[in-house]
Amino acid sequence: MNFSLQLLSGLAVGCIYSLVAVGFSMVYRAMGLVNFAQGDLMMIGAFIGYSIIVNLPGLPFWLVVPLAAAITACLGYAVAQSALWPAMQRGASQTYLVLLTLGIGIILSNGARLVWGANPLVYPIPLTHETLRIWDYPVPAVYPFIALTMVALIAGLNVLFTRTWIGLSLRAAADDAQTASVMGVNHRLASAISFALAAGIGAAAGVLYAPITFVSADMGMIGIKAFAAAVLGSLGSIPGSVIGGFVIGIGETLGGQLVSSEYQDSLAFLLMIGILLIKPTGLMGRKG
Amino acid sequence: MSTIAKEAHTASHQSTSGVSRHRRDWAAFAVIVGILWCLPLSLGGFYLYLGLAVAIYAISALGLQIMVGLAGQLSLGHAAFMGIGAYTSVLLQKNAGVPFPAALAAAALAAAAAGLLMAQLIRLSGVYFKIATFGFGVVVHQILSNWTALTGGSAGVRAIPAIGVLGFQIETRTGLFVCEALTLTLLYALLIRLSHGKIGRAFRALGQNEAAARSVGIAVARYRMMVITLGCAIAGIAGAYLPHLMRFLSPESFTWYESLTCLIMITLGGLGSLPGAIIGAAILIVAPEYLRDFAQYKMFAFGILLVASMILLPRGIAGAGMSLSRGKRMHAQ
Amino acid sequence: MILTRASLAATVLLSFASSAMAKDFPVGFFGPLSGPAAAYGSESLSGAQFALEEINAGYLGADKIKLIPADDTASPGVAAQAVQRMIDVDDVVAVVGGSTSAGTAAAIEVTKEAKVPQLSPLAVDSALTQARNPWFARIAQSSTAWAERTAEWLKNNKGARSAYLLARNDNFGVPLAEAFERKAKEIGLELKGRIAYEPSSREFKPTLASVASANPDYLVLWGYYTEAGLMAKQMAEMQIKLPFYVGSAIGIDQFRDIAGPAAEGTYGLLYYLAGSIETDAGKHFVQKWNERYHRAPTQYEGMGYDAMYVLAGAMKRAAASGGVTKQKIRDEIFSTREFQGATGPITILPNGDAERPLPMAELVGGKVKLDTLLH
Amino acid sequence: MKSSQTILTLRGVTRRFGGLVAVNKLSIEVKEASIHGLIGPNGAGKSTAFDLISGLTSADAGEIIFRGEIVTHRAPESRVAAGICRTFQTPKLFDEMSVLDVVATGRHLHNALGLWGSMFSIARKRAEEARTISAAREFLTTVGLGAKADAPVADLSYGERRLVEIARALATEPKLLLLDEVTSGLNPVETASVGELLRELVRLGLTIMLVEHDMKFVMGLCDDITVMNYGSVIAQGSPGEIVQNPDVVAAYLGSPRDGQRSRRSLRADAPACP
Repeated sequence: MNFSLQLLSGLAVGCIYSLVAVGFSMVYRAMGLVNFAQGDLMMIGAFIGYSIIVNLPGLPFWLVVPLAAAITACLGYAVAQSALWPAMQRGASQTYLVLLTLGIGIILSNGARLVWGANPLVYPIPLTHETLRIWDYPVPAVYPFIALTMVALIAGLNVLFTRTWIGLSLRAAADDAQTASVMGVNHRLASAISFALAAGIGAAAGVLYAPITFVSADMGMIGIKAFAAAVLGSLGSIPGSVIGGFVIGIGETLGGQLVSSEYQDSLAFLLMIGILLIKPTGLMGRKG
Repeated sequence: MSTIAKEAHTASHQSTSGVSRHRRDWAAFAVIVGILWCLPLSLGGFYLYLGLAVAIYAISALGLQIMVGLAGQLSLGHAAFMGIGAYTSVLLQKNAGVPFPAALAAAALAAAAAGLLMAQLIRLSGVYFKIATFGFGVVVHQILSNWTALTGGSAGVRAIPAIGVLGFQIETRTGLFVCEALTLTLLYALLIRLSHGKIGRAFRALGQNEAAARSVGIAVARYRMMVITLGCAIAGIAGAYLPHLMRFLSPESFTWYESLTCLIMITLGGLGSLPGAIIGAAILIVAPEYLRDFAQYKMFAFGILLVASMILLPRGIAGAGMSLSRGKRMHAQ
Repeated sequence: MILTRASLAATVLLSFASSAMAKDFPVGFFGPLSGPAAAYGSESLSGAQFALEEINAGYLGADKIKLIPADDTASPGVAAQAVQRMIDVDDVVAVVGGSTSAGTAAAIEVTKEAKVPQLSPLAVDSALTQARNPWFARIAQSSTAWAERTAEWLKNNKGARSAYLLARNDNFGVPLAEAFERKAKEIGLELKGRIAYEPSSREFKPTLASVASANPDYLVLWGYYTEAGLMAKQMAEMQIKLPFYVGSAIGIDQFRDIAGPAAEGTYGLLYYLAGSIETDAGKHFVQKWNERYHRAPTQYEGMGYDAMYVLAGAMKRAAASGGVTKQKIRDEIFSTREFQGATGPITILPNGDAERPLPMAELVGGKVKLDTLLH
Repeated sequence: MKSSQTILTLRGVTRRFGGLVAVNKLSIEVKEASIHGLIGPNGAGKSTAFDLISGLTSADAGEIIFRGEIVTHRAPESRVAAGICRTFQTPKLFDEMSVLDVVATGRHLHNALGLWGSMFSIARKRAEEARTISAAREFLTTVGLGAKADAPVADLSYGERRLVEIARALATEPKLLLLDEVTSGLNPVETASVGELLRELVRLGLTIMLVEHDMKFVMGLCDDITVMNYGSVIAQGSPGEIVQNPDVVAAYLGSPRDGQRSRRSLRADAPACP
């Protein structure tokens, strides 16, 4: 009983890590960029979700998620167009780009603290504290939302990447920017759209995570663990990111009990370093 | 008219490289070291305290600068190595009665060894290295907090002994400052010398294009190890001074935020510039003291400062200063 | 011309003379005003400022206190630097602070060196008063006292036979857990287990599962309100029903928000609970605060208020017995006996710790209800 | 040419990427002080061959012998020390250095001072640095860019970047110079002067290997040519023999029917479309 409950919450947290990790991977593929602001975009999404709930009481939760995601995606689009693209066009080094995204992350998290305050916020909706009973198991009411969103987003991304012209050009741009530009794809637009999509997915993860815990400006630190998830599942691989998220989510939940809760924070990174030592390109890496 | 323009042209070119670049670096050295020695000592009091803090973070930033700015090895766990240096030095002085100079050397060695371990253990390149350095920082912080028997755990270490050099006990702030400023001056000079020769060029080549560096015979893996070890050793030296300033040592001084602050210092000052690292450290330590009323905006302002300086001054304050002085010289001609 | 110069000189002299009669004493305040721990610093600061308005309206005669606040972001390095600056630049006669144990631990080394009296409203780590700094005192209960009262109350008032201990792994949680464990052994309260968790943890289900399988009478937590809230919530999700002691978290709104209905029935020993102090000073404070803010003061606001008053009281006595010097202020702080504060009568012990009544409370119907006032 | 001693031998060198065989049993002999061209359509494995010779990738099978020594699995830096140096398809310089500094990096292996030496031995360091700088200036002058020594790399034109890259490679004092598409992006005048330069270098005893798409340039310059297609050698010989080789005409220049298309790809190096 307890074991399956823990497994379930490991899966739920794993879903959150997965979604943020997918965002990391998308941006990495489309722009060759390690986006350290991804976790902070998730945090902003969660805060925007809070403002939506407070200002539009009665709006069903399944509408709050896409709405917050859309608003955050717009923010992501603006960030990509105004700050990241000029630097990339100048051919700035990886170091420079990583520092730039770190800076954007600092602005987002401390800006959020100024806008929404330093105290943690809790979504004032019943969902936050409700528990469902599924086959006699108590399940927090938000878990079905997480599972549904996860499935919908992964399916949606799959359709987007394989069936639509946007996805095809994004993939082309991601695989070979030069070829893509010959083929007439606007790399700048493709990059910005990828970044915006990643921000939106991150925001969805933030809104879904909020009812499990609370929203606070330092929530972006979850993003760093999600980054470990993306890396251990092979950065740039969408299925790899999903698997990586589950590995870290479940690993933390079960590992925290097996090892020692004092070192729970290190666990994600030790898992990552361990897996990379065995398989240097991650679980789903193509080259061995 | 045309000859003047031509002269101006060659002058501007000469200032960008070769012997005159060396001269320029030493001129910057003279100015910065001059300010370092004169300002805090003559103003005294709290300015001396600020000078102590600036000197420590300037040393640490220099170490990070050669790693990140020069050789392109982005480390997100720099504070961890300061922590290793701080604990090594304090525990040796306190528990084994080791004199400060030896403890300082041990701090540098311990941090260098940890850096080497990180670089060896995580023999990863690019993206993987970056996230691994972050993870390393987290792990070190957790060890410092949890290995209570050795480090005193999260309660920290107090009653830090005074620095003893050759039998003298340095108990005044001035004395401590002289030690720190000497260390900083010496390290800065050595790093300038290093940056001018073969090794410095190899570091820069490694940071700017790894494949090209390899193509001219630079043993990339070896130089990467070298620069990481060196950068971490310098962080260890900075760390060894920190508890003597604060008279207290706690793992909370070596968190991710401290690592981030060091990164902001070198970026704001100018990636790849040694004087930039020192200027950046001075700004990030001193500025908040004069903006105390806006304390809650501090990190927000740092973020804005970081992004704005990267977009507007890609070469940082040091780079902007250099091109400004070059422009002036052209006008003067 | 000469005349005007002379009159100018006279004015200057006069202003000097008047300032010699009525002095502005600079007093420093530090605590986290930004960052995740901001609530502790900013609430105790607003309590201190509230007290200051009353004090500057004649409590010290013509003298006034000028409060110089600084943000330490709960970081030891920043705290040390901020306090150093107050002493060096602002020449403060005393320092009120800090609000977290880590920041305070760094600051006491500075005040010790500079020989400036320091009075902390909130820091509880018992190591602070064992650091042999004769200049440091606090009105907050030491972690030892806090944990011991709790253990005794569990055993004697609640008839508990066993407890399980969870502690935030930092110098707030660990000393409390250690003191609790010692006392529990002494009075024969069985400890079924003790787990320290990382301050950034948000997933406690594995830990709570271990707790549940040990089946203690009480679960005792020494941690921050965010963790307390999440634990209560996750226990409810896992359908673990255990009496839960959460320390001072019970008095914090965000704890109740995060835990939701699961907060009901939790216990906590607070720094201070508005309405629990029946003295004149206690009633006066709550009434005045209500008039101004239309709500009851929080525990940290109460502590900030009293810290300011204990210091002002010491300064008043110092002024009466010769002069307000740092040494004198220090001596008078340490001779504080039964000072009638808003949070109860306060006595400062020779080692700098305080004796003060502590309210044990229970959350009933969403309201914090006094269970017992522990003396 | 007067010397016909072999300086580089490739024997059955193979390199696979996953299922793809990028280079298949490649065997080449390069004569000392000659210019050897390596040509073939896109994806023929020419650049991989250069990577194998310079050590940027390692061979799965076969042997690479340079001046009598087996270097198949040596690290790139040790091959530079042995005398192999290369340039890249798109010039890879150090974008934040001055031109002179870029060329000075080529002197890396000719300098002896290590970490401690660079910091502590003042006189030796000064002498070494002076030698390095004057040597770098000399090599810059060789490629005709002496006047640009102090310019930042960022200010250079594309053609100048190529020349700086060559100067940097020359500064390592190689015995064998590998030039990857040295004329692409150059105008006819620049191409001609590069041709002149290469001839002069060979006259001084250097051996050069070229990967090239400009057929006129290759045919006019090379002593020997190896033609690759799909990772394998399809022809080897003098320019005269290559032009008349029917396999080359069929595979590389394309059959007369679709000659138009292939000829274009041969010159302009259009991107490989899937």
